Amino acid sequence: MSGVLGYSSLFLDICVNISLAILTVSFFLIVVRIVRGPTLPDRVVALDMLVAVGIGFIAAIGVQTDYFLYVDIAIALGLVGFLATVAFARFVLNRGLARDATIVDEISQTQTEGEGGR
Amino acid sequence: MALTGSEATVFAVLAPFAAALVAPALTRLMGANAAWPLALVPAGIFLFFAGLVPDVAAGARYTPTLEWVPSYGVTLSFYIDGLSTLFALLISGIGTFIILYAGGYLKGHPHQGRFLSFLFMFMGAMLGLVLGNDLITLFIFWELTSITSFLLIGFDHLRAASRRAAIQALVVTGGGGLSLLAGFLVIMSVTGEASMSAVLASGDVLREHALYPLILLLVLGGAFTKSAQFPFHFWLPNAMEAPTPVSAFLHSATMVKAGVYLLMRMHPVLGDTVLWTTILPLFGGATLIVGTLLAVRQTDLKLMLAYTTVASLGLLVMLTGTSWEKAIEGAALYLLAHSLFKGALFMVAGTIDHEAGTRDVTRLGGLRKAMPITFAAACLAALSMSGLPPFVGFIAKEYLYAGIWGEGGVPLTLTAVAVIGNALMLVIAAAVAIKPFLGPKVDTPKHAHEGPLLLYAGPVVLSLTGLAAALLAHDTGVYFISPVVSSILGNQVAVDVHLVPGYIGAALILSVVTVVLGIVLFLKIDALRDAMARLLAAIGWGPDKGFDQAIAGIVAFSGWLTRRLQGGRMDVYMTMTFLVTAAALLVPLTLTGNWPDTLEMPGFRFYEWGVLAIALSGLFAVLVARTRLTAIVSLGIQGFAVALVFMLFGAPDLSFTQFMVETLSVVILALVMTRLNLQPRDHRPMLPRLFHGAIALAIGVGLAGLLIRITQMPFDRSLSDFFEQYSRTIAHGRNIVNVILVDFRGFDTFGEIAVVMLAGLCVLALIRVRPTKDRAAALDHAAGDEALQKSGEARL
Amino acid sequence: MIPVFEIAVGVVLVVGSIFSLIASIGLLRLKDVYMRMHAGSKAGTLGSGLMLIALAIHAHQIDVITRALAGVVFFLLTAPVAAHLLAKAAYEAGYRPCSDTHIDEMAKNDD
Amino acid sequence: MRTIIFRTIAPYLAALMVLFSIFVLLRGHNEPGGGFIGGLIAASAFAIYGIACGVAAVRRAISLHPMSISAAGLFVAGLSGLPSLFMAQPFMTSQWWYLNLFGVEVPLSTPLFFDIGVYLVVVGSITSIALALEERESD
Amino acid sequence: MAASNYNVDLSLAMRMDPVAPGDWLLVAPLVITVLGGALCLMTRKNTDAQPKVAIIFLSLLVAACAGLLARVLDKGVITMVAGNWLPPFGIAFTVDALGATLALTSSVVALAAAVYGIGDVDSSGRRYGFYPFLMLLMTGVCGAFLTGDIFNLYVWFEVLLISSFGLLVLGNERAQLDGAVKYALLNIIATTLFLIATGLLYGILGTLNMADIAIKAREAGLQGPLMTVAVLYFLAFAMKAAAFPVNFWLPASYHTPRIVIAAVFAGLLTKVGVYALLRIFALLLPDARVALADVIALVAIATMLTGVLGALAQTDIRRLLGYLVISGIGSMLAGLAIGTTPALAGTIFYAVHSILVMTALYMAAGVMRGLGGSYSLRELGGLYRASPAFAAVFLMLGFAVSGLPPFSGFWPKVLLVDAALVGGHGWIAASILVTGLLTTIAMGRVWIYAFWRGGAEGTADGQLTSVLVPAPGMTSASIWLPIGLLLGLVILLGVQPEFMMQVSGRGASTLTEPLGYLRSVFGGAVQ
Amino acid sequence: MEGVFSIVIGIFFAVAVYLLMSRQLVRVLLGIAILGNAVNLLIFTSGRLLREVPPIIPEALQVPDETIANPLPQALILTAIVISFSFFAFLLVLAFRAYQELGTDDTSEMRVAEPTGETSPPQGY
Amino acid sequence: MTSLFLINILLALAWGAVTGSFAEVNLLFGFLLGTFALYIIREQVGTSRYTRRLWQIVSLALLFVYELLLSALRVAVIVLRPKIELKPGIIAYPLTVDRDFEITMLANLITLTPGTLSVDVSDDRKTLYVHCIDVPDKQATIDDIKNGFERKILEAFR
Ligand code: NA
Ligand code: NA
Repeated sequence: MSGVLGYSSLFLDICVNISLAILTVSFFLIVVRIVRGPTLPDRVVALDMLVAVGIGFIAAIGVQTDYFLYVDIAIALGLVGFLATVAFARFVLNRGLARDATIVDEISQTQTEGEGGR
Repeated sequence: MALTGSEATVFAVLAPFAAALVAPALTRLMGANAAWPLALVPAGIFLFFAGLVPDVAAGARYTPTLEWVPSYGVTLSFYIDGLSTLFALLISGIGTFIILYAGGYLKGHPHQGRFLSFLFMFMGAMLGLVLGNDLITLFIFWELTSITSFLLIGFDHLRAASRRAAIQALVVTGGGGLSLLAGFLVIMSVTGEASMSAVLASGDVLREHALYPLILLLVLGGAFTKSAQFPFHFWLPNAMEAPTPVSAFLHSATMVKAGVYLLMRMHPVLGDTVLWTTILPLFGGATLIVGTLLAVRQTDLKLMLAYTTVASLGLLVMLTGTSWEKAIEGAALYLLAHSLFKGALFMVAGTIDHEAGTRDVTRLGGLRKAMPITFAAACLAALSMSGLPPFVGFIAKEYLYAGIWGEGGVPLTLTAVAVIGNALMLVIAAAVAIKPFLGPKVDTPKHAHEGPLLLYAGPVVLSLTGLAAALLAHDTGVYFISPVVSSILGNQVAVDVHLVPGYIGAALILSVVTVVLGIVLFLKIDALRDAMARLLAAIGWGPDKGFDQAIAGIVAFSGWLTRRLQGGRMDVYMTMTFLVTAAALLVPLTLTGNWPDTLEMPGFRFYEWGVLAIALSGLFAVLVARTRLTAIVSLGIQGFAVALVFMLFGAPDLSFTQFMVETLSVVILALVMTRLNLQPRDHRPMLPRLFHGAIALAIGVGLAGLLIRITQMPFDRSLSDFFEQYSRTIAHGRNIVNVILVDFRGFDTFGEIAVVMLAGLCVLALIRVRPTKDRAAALDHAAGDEALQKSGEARL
Repeated sequence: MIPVFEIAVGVVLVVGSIFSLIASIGLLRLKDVYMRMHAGSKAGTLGSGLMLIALAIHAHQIDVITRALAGVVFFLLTAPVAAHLLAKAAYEAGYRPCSDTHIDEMAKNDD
Repeated sequence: MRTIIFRTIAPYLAALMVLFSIFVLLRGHNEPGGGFIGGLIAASAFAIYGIACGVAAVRRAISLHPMSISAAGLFVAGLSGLPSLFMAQPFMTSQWWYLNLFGVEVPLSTPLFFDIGVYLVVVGSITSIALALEERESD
Repeated sequence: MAASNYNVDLSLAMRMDPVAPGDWLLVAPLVITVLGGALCLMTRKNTDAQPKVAIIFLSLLVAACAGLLARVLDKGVITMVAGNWLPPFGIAFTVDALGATLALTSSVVALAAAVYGIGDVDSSGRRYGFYPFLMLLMTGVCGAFLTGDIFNLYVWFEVLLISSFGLLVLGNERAQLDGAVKYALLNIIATTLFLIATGLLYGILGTLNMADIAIKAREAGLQGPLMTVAVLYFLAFAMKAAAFPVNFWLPASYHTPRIVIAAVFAGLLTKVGVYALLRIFALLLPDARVALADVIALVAIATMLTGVLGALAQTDIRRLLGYLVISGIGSMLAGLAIGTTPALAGTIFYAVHSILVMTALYMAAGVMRGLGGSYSLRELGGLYRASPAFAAVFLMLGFAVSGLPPFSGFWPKVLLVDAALVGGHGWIAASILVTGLLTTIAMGRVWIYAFWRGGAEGTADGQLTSVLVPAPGMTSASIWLPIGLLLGLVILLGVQPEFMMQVSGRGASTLTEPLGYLRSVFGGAVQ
Repeated sequence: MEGVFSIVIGIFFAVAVYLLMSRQLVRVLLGIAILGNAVNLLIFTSGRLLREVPPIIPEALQVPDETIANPLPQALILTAIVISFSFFAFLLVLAFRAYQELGTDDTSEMRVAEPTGETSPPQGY
Repeated sequence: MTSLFLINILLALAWGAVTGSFAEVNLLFGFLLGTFALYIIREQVGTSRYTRRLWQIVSLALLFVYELLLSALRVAVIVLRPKIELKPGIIAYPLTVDRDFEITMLANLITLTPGTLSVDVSDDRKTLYVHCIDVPDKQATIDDIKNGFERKILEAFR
């Protein structure tokens, strides 16, 4: 019994580390998207993703440390993450309607490049 | 404090201030006639001090004292001896007639009450100055004379010349006052005494102290400016912008003598050194010559008198500066004489101006018939000024010649200076007192006739006093001159004063020479005047002009400097601030040798490295963002990473809050940015970019180094141990951080929520309150933006 | 701690994180913002939801489980709304789908 | 952003968030949370509600002016420090009362009231900021 | 205190003896202003009631501060720890003569401003927080003066800072917003530096209580990084105090808000910075003060001179006054540079004087605007004829700020020059004196242009051209009472300075001989 | 651990300061936000670091039985975060209003309070 | 409906307050108790359908999860392909449902459906614009939705 217990704990430990590693990689991919853009909505989508992955990260850390109080943090992050996305959506919309120079630039650039950008 | 005897001095000093309060109301009530009851105040003061004269002459010294600022050792104390008594008598005595004269001179003037009030304040200040024993008290009255004379000189304030003269007097005498303050403070610290009487008793302490030159220079700075010594003489003639009663009082009899008073007062402890006997005669002599020469050049009666006042002050300083007993006797006599004749002559000049409408000597003549009493008074005063018998001016001149001549050597120069000066003085006396009255009648702007009693009472009494003082020479000597000389010399002496010289000595010969020279010069006065005018034109510059240039220079310089320092550009302010910050970090770190020398490699887990790397890449993203919109979105990354850091290092509450706050910051940023219409690109030229980068790097390096150094030191965790110990056991909370927030350190939170509330209110005030004007233009700018957004909202 | 639960937690965690990774890759590889939203709102939400469930299983406490489940429900509720708002905003702001997009029926009644 | 989709779902979200915020407030003394975080969550709820359904709806929902709520919070927090005056103890010394409600012991304490004050201040202030930014001119 | 279910010796964590009701005066200023401010805000729509509420509460504040000062003079330094936790664990409020005096002076100024605000602040200004801002500004100011905890000091700094932001932008005129941007950003940098230094200090000493810091810093010496932290503190508070060369924020903003607000700012804000410098460098880190004495002296001299020269360069009276505020800060720093008890007493006296006179001068500037229609020295004129009484008021204030007797500015100047000369700091003494002279020139220029001259620039000699139509309300008691009150104090301090001398001396000696302060916090065991 | 943290914090400060010296108000505000984080991390590190042991006493205990993360800096930072958040919100809105009224977010063009080309002070008497 | 839900929540809170524990289990218990209470008084307040609705909401939530799982897998398949060749498009979907709640439900479900994302609802609420990550045949996609989610929603809520 204790042997199985030991192995399962080790398995969990490895799994947590694997998932933390994967999430760290995800973080970097998302950051790359935020830096590269090329458009404002792209960055906002990436930021939204960052929050989602962050929630996963918190959960993984919670499993690793046995501190379950991190659940609340994850929930709160989800809540305000949504609010942020909403606010950014509004932001994009209003700036676009106001013909913001930055956004106009971005749109004309993506059009000349012929695609949404890479 | 008794109402009689020396103890009542404080009332004598404060009485004029009380009168100053009453004067405006009384004047409103009684008009010009208010001068009569008001004059009772100085008259009473005069009588009070007159009552002290016999005792003082007998050698009595009084130091009536009142507690004032005990914790700083300042008392309201007065020093009554021969010198201060004579001054007090002159101030109150002449003051009585000045008040009367002012009543007549400014009759019907809408601000006569205010004027009298100023005069009284000045009188009180002057009394406090000459009587002051405590050095700080003395200084306060000293400055008060500057302040009140500022108001008096600028009385005719609609004229630029008055304003200029007033501020000039304030700046010159006030500036000198600051020098005097420093001098007094050094004297106090050197002697350990706070009162004049105690300092005077300190003997050679000051003279032998290493700081003596400094002390002397500081005191002279005060005395020379106040007494208009060359090259600070220029403010005095300009002060003639003041109404004539002021000129008569301040600029002849009293205030300008404050400097002389101070020199005489401190002679026992500061005088009779090489420095003293070099500087004072030098400047005094120069002032005498400059003053008389400039006086000759004038045609305005008041200006002529003013310059002779300068000259007389120079003479007094010169005499005091010799430290010779005989010369000082002469100085004492001349002090008395000058006050009497100059006060009288100024009033005469004022009366002429008042009655004839002009003070220009070239436009006056033949007034003797129209103004006989004034003419008589003028003659008497002028004779005294000319140093002719039987007036006190004559005695003074005899004594001072005797004083200088008697010593031989260098005095030859001084004697020459004195003779020339006195001769020119005679010229002026003749020009002022005789020229307007004699000769054919000249048409004047106003039809001249004798002024009222209020106007001629002063000149008559003062000039007669000059005569009486000479006729009663012996008593003058016993009651006034001997006590004064005793004070100046610091030991009891008896001066025997005679109207008729008991010898045919050098002094008499010099007097004769003076008179002859004077008459010759008077006959050549026009030529002399032209010569002076040409000379001055050739020089083309003087301290008076220099004053204007100095003020203009200071103002222009300050404008230039301030525009450099406060250029109005925020980025420059920031850069400067951070430059200083960088220095504040790097310099002490380097000087105290506190840069860390080791850096241990931490056992971070890979995801911890990862989170730090994300934080840095977030910073990088903000830095490289080409548009502000991109930068804003990128800002989220580092805040997010910081929250993860808090979570990984045992701070769930922090992490919680950081997530919330960071997101809400971005939300508010987005809500705000929604309405900003920005130009996309950020242009910062390369050079500033490098410069800013260097500063930023320096601050980063400094703080990092400091933090590494600090965290390498052992740490005292006792506060947190306490919190851990009692968080649950006493404060009933398992979340220690929260218990700290609401209990252990609840006060911080108290302030913190006040900040939160205020921030909300600030934002409300910012958004809701709209400016009253300039609004349309500003709104125009944002209007297109707003309109588009409104249409956008409708569609959502 | 029952070993089955530990293994389940481990598996769910890894699966969840893999979904997150896929979403991130999608975010990086897909061509325009609308397509990237597909990745984020589906794989991303699922990934974080699964991991939160893993934590709930691991916690073994009913209050944590209910909270974690409430959190998951919340994400499911918000994710599509967020995607919708963002897509709509991007479109109305003028960002057009990439050139591969062969149908755009929103463009027709745009004006 | 008054799309049907958002407008329909926002009230539920907001209600849930307010509930969650109160939960976070009340357990703050023992677990992560407390008045500040709770207040922020509640303010976020009102922000979402406001963005979706308009500022007027939020104002109706909270009926008081948010700054008044904030001020009331500060007032409550200030008052919570005063009871110790009557116990000859310094300002803000915590006082605990154990009320018996229907057989259940409910601990009430001045730190709790203080934390509630914090909560109200934060809700009021942040909501006020969000609403002020949301709406244009008029009051 | 409820019974604990865990056996714990309460006396190890808390003070067990009852607290005298009089000690509650320590926190009374905060409680009064916070509750009053909250009350004002809760009734913010009732714009007529607000001034009354504010004046009642601020009068209470003045009474509380006066009572506190009396108690301190009677009993020496007193301490109260919020929450009853033993120091250094709880936040101690420790008040000595320095803190109590400054709190009292500030509260008088606030009361004056509240009264002046009746006429100067319109209903929109009231509705959007003038009175709550003013009262909570006083919370911050009093909290800063009274607290004995360095982090708590930071919190009160922030309270007063955010209140000042609110006051500064009230009205939203374009210049206000421009000024506020600079004011806010630079001040936030300053408080951030303060916070950085405090965090680092905690990292070094492991404590936040001021008395505890004083003890531990004396043990630690300056060998380690403490010196650098001290320099950071100096920079932070020098910025707050608007010392050269980090005072950009003040001239950029002080002339922009409503005049009553500028008056409060001129009186209070910079002095809190000076107070913090005194507290930190005289009490907490005296070794650092000695090490930095020359730097402080240099900063002091530069501040004095650049300040007064700045004043000479101005056309706008408000900006001129702003530079005079800066110049005064230089004089106060001079006392810190000298560092002896008399010098510090001079600084304290000067601070009190400066609070009163600068506030009164700004209020007077408001009257000048009301009478003459402008703040510009080019456009003003004829005020002497327009209102001789006001002219007298202004003249006295002008002499007071120039340090001339018999007004409040004279005594601190004498104290400082005296201390400088005794301490061998000739340059400081000379600078103070020269600054006094230049200030006289600056104020003299204001006087001759705005008051004596017959009208605006270019008025013919001897002519009275300005047509003076006083703005409405210029005769109301709400304008004259506060100015009269402040002027009365300015004169009183000049004519009867003994009380202030004693108090300053007490405050200064607590700084230089801190045993009483330390014992008040930790009891008699402190050596 | 603290050493590496310190370097990261140094970079935070450097970036914040660099942004603060910018002429665009928006970037300055971003600098303020980063500066706040930098300071919080500095205080956090200054109180020494400890991995993963939150200062929360387990249900079963009265006092912690192991070394826990230093709670005091956390409480200080919480206060600081709240304050800097409040200030940030204010600054944002201030920048917005300044932009509205002054028509720019370039601080070097904000010259209403201190106008360019100020005339020299009055001279004469 | 909404008001009843809020009343139910209030009841749950009241329960929490009364029992002195705001632990979520307790609140959940309180919520259930409240539901029961509302069920008891259904005749007075007309809550007969409330409890049934509640169950349908829960079942729809489960549907969400299921669709989400499928969708995520689909995305995974797409993005992990070495070369991504897609024919994305935005199509106009004619709505049958017309109530806010139903439209919202449908839109959200569509977003979580493989390869589709609701972009907007037309002002007249007749059209739902859907972005499809790969839409070789427009009508097939529309039919999928018509017969899938929309029908289920109509069944559940009508
Ligand atoms: Na989300
Ligand atoms: Na999502």
